Amino acid sequence: MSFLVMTITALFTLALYSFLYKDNPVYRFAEHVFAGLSAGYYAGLIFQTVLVQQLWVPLWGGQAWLILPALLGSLMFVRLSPKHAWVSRVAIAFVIGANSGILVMQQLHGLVLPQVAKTFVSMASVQGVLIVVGVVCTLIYFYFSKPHTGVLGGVATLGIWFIMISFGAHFGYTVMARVSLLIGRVQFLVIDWLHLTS
Amino acid sequence: MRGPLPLAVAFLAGMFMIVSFFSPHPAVEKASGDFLNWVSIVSGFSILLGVVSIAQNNLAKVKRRQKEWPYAVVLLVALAVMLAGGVLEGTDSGTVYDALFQNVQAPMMTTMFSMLAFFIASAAYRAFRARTLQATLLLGTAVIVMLGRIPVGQAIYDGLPDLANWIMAVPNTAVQRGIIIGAALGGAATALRIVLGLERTYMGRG
Amino acid sequence: MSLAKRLESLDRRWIFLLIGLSVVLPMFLPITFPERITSQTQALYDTMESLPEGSVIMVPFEVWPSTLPETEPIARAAVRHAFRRQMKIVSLSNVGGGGPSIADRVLREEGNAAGKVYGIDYVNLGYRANYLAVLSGMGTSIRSIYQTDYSGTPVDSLPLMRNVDSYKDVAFIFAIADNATLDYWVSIVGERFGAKIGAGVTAVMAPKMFAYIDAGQMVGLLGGMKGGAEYEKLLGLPDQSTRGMGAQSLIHLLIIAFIVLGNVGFFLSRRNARPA
Amino acid sequence: MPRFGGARWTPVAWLVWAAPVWAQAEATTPPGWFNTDRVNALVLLVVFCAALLLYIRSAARGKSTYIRPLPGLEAVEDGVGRATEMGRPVLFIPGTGDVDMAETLAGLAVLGRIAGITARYDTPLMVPCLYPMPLAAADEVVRQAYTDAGKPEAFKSDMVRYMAGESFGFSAAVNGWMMRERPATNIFLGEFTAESLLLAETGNAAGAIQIAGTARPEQLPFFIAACDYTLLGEELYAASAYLSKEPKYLGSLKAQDLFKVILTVAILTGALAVTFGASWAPVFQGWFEAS
Repeated sequence: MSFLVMTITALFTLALYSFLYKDNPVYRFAEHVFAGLSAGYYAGLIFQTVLVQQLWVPLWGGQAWLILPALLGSLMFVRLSPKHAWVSRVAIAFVIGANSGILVMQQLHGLVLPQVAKTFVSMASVQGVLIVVGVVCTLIYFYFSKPHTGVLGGVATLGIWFIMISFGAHFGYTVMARVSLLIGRVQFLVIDWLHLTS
Repeated sequence: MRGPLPLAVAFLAGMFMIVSFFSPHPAVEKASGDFLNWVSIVSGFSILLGVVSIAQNNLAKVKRRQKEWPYAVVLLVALAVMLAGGVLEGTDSGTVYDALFQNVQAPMMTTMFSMLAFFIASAAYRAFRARTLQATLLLGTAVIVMLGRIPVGQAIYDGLPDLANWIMAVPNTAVQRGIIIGAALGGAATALRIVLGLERTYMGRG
Repeated sequence: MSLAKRLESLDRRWIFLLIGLSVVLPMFLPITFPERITSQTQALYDTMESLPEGSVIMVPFEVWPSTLPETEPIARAAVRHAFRRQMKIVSLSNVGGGGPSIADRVLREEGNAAGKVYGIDYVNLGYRANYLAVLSGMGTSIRSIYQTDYSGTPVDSLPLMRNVDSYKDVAFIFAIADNATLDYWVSIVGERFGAKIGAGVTAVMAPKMFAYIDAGQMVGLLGGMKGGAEYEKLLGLPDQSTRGMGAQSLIHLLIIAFIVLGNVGFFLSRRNARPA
Repeated sequence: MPRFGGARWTPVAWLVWAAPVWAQAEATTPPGWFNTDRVNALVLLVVFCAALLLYIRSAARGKSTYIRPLPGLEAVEDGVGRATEMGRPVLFIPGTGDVDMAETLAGLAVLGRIAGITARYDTPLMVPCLYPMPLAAADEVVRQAYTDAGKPEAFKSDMVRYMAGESFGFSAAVNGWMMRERPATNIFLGEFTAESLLLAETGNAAGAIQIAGTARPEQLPFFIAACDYTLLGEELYAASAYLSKEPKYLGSLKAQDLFKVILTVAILTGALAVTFGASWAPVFQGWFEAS
């Protein structure tokens, strides 16, 4: 990558890092360049994939039925005029309705059944007991129809302890993730850009 | 006609997806493949709509000379350049669009997320307090897992990495599974309400 | 000002400076640490080794540009491992914010390095809107969703795609992901269409994946930069991930110290506040 | 209150009546129309759907609407009280997600209740929003709450503010507003990503009582460690169902609770069967095997 291009990248990187010192115009400039590029990226990508590759080329290739989703899709833009906004609801309902139909079975068949089936583990081992007890206590903690008192309260308390251990582990992993990103960017600045070390 | 039409469309589209889930018949499979291509196409337009509303928003800010309107101009110029590149030249490697993405947009997004490491460190010092038993349990496990994930932890106590991995593989697995099952029931209820026409908020007040 | 008060009101920019230094300094003293391989990483490596040479695998790039320092080394290790075993790669991305461009760059760079030819050894199908429609649609036929690849070339003119039109024609799916799209690869592509799935994910995503691994819905997992470093060790190529572990260790110790110190300050100030 | 007669009922009645009959008829016709391996998924779908509809109907009639007290929710009401006594504002952020996110809708439902309390006691209210659609929805919710409380004139348009920018730009702007106005109580309910950390830390520095709630597991640890009360995952939806009193949310919650009990019993039965090597254990597990 040419040094000039790398310098441009490094300058934008430092402009964003300036936010650590104080929110300033240089940071705001870089932030708005980023917001503009990402919006433009979506527009360019959708133009090529949907309008050209999924509509224009196949339509000329004889798939005439594709005129229907093209019309339905352009109905979305009617939303911009408040008076006729309801027309765009048909297009939104078409997408959200189809997505919801997929989601119903994805959650019940793809998640609930396998996760429940794989919890039928032998409780002869400590690990087996902890898995079964942990799953049941977590489920019962999120049970809202009865107050958490008495036996139910005990199970729910055990549940929140399990949950806090899991969230603690999650916290540790998240810290590692964010630190890795910082190391990656500083490696770019120190090694790739300034060649201070290998 | 305005009210029930979208509901009927949502019901038919949703039911067809559920039926095609259960039916391996070739005719149903072919029809569902083409149908899903249509859904993908219409979804693409909704993303375009999002971009148009961002552009409208910022154009209005410039026209009315609202506070910080010069930044809106910067945004609009960047958007226009990226869009023109993508439309005229294409989006794959070797284009202006791809060069701007790889060398400006992507590194900036990585930089923004990398700042979180700074904020986590300052929050760890200024805000993460063992106020309650629960928070203490959380912070204690976090410290064990963090130590177990780095070689130095291994030096402190040889069994630490295995302990950290055991915490992930047993108690964490049980909790994640409990949350997955609970969330999936909630998600299925929401999706069913939409298919059966009991839920309309997703259509917005627009 | 009492110790507690001074601890409480420390300006956070000192903390930022300390973190910045602890990232830069380890770079000047390249200390590498022995990497202990976790079972999830080993399982993924063994699965890739067990596949017959030259089989077709799918490597979806479900990543945003924001997590590249974690996901790119893992993606490169996966692609390199596949090319080393003469495997063919079909790639795509459902992330409209940059996924297809990242896939395109990584595949081209690794492909050129390994002397592989686009269209014969690897293909990038690019992006289509709405991952639910895409993942479900490809189950019946990939061509119902993708009639062209990322640069618009018709799929039928790509030799690699000639006998590939559904998940059944793919031996394994090695997903690279930093967001919840992976849950749909597992629950739709895995459960409904029966594909075998392994994944390289960011550390933030890893904890949830253990539930899938325990349930056999996922055959292996690489968690964050550490997972990448382990996989690189198994492949015998110390690369980006391994170099970062020195700084990783230092910052983790620092953050642990901050948590402890912060709570000491908290308890001191609470004890002072209580009536004598 | 959705009526259960007329147009709305017909698609629902068809489904509940047709599914078992259709499935049984299908099973006997030559295989190919119905994947018999997935009967367990069909049974789960039909029973779950029936439970959902019955509970929504009974919630619409005012029955089965009990939800256990949620500590985070009580803290919200006490927090607004605290702000009123101290004469300082309440800051409410309905998350940084858009209106198509379930968490944002749940956050807005709670906002309606809080705006009702701040209207009654004339407590200043601050509601920053990141996207245009949640901004419009929040504005409408607060305006409605002030009119319902009989104080339409007390509603000031700058209570609900549009704070643009990416996640850091948004948090920088909100943090600035927080340090200037010094709210006594911060409430963060909705979908949050990276900015959860920045807001909670500054809120701490500003000396506010903080209550947060989101469904995303990777943000919850930060809220738990930095805030005084946290609504975990589904508790956010329970809170909005409790406050909004919408039958469709109450009914859904009850159906989900019923299935949590059913699945708990199934898990214990299955695990015990495997533990004691019962002969029917594999058959029982087979019922739940997804294929």
